[in-house]
Amino acid sequence: MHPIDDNHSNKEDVLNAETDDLIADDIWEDDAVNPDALTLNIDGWEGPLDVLLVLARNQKVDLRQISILELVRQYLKFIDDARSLKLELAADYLVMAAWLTYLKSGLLLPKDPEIDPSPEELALRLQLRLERLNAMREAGARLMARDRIGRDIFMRGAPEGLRIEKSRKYHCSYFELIQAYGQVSARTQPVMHMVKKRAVMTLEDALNRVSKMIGHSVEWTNIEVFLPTILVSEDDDYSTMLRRSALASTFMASLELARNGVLELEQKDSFEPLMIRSVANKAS
Amino acid sequence: MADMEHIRAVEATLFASEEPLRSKDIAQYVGDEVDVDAALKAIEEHYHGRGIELVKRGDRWHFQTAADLAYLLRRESDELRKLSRAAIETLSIIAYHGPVSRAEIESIRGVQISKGMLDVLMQAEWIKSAGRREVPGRPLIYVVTNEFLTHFGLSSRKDLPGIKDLKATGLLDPVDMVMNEMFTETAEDEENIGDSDSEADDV
Amino acid sequence: MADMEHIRAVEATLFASEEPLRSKDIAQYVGDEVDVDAALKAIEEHYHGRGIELVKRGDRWHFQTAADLAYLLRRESDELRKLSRAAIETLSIIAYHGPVSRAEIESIRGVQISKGMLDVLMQAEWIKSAGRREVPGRPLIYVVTNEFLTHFGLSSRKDLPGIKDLKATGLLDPVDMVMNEMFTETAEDEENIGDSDSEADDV
Repeated sequence: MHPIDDNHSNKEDVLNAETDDLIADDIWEDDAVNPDALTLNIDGWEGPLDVLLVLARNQKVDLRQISILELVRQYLKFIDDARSLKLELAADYLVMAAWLTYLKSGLLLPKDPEIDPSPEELALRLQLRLERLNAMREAGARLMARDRIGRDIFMRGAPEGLRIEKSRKYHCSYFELIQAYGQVSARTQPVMHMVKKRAVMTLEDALNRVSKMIGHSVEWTNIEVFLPTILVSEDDDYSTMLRRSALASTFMASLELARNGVLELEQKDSFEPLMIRSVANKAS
Repeated sequence: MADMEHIRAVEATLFASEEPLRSKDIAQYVGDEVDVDAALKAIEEHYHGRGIELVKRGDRWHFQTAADLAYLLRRESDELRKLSRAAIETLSIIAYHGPVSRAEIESIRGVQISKGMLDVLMQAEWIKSAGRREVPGRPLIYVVTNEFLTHFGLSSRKDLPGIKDLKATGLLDPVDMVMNEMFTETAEDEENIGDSDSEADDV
Repeated sequence: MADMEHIRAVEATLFASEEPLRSKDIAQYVGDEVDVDAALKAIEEHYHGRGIELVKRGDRWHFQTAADLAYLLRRESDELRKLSRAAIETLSIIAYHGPVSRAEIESIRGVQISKGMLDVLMQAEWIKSAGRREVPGRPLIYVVTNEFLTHFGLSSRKDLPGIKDLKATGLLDPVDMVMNEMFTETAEDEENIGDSDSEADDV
């Protein structure tokens, strides 16, 4: 009437048999205190799980075979003793006591399938936790017992030391240097606004020129013929600019001379060559 | 067989170094033309059985006194003794279970760990944080360091005392996982009390 | 021949020691039954020609890195860095206009120069200070060094191209056209810019 799985069923038998199996390591023997003495110093414990583990190990069996019921009994006694001594107990100790009381009743009472998780499952869980904590405790002891650097094993006492001295080398190419200077110069020259002396033919010059030339021109003649000849062949900036200025001035001069009845202009169509001829000639 | 001049160079570099060096660190000193790994191997062999030995801890190499001579050289240092039981346990949990979060350490120890505990271990350079666990709260997770391996004379975490057994017996698996597995397994073995489903059926 | 165990003990003791030890100091560690001197002799021979050697200074023994390998311990590594745009400009101004004070450089660049800039150029050994300008405040003045000339393959500052040359190679092109035209058309300005030629004569 007490359905317990194989892991648990023999627990009490095993306990009663009081096997002499000792837990392998003796590092922690100091902690294997008489349970009755546990009450003397509450501060020495790392929480209820710690107390439980020490109690469990005092059963002197493999942790997989501890009696959870016995463990509960011991823990509750520990708490009672502490209380009777009026020792301050941290809340988590009391919570654990309450929980274990509940677990104990669950394990003792006929199995109630409605209870989930089952008391056996809770007991197993507690046992697994104790096993894990115990494993780490033993591992810690073994770790600390190893031959350790600075205690058992030594590195070289007075190493010369290694040093990589980083020397920074800067990279800059000749091109970058020159380019940078070019840009500094360009960027920082004082900005000067200067009215440039432009290449121009004044209206006055054009009037003189056209007036002089028109006398010889009896037929319709392209206005460009009246421009200074040097400008026609040359193709540099200066000539181009002067040529445009001369063309404009010559055109203006032509208009002025036409107004005065000296010449007449004709253009067959937009953008066609502008033709001029002397009025005097036409009249003759 | 590595060139003798290369061996000498690697040997001198390791010997002079104040801390363990990786193969690539050594290469920085001795030059690229040296086959550092071959030289290390030759040196390791040469020192075999001497009072000094060449060892690899994690990915770093250093010379140290032979372990069996500890009895001659042993010094009790206060610093090494100071580690509390709580600190030792915490360190072991990080070593054996790492990477672990603080909450995971606490769940194994059954108590909260004090605020300064991890700081102390980090200050000793035995643990370091290794990012965050991608779970709600994104807790920091911790692992042991190369310095830890060096200090305790471990080639790697696989070398931790008893870790094979602990793994084999599932003692490094979280309780929840073991419980799940146990109850899934037992579901196949007829009715077993562990299996709440079959229990329910029985009634 | 000394006993191997004795040799190992002496070897480890010397290795771990923070200071050179006398024969009798070693004996305190390894025990009276050990013939320390014989062991030291054996060790000295064993390390002959290795990267480590056992040496005696006065009456004290210690291990040290083989003298011919000392160069390994202080390795220089060049870290190549690109000079910043601002630094290159500053350098070019010093090259063309030097000796110049910091204030003059700033007035030419039209921007303040950071404190570290001249340090970097000095560290690179491309500029040096050449005394002080005898004006109020007596500012330090800077010139380029011989290292600078060597680095850039110049035999003297006269080799630096004048503004006319820069223009010919299109180095002034990236600047906006208005500026460009100004250099093209205001012939008298070229003398201002190109006066580096006359300054270069001073070098």
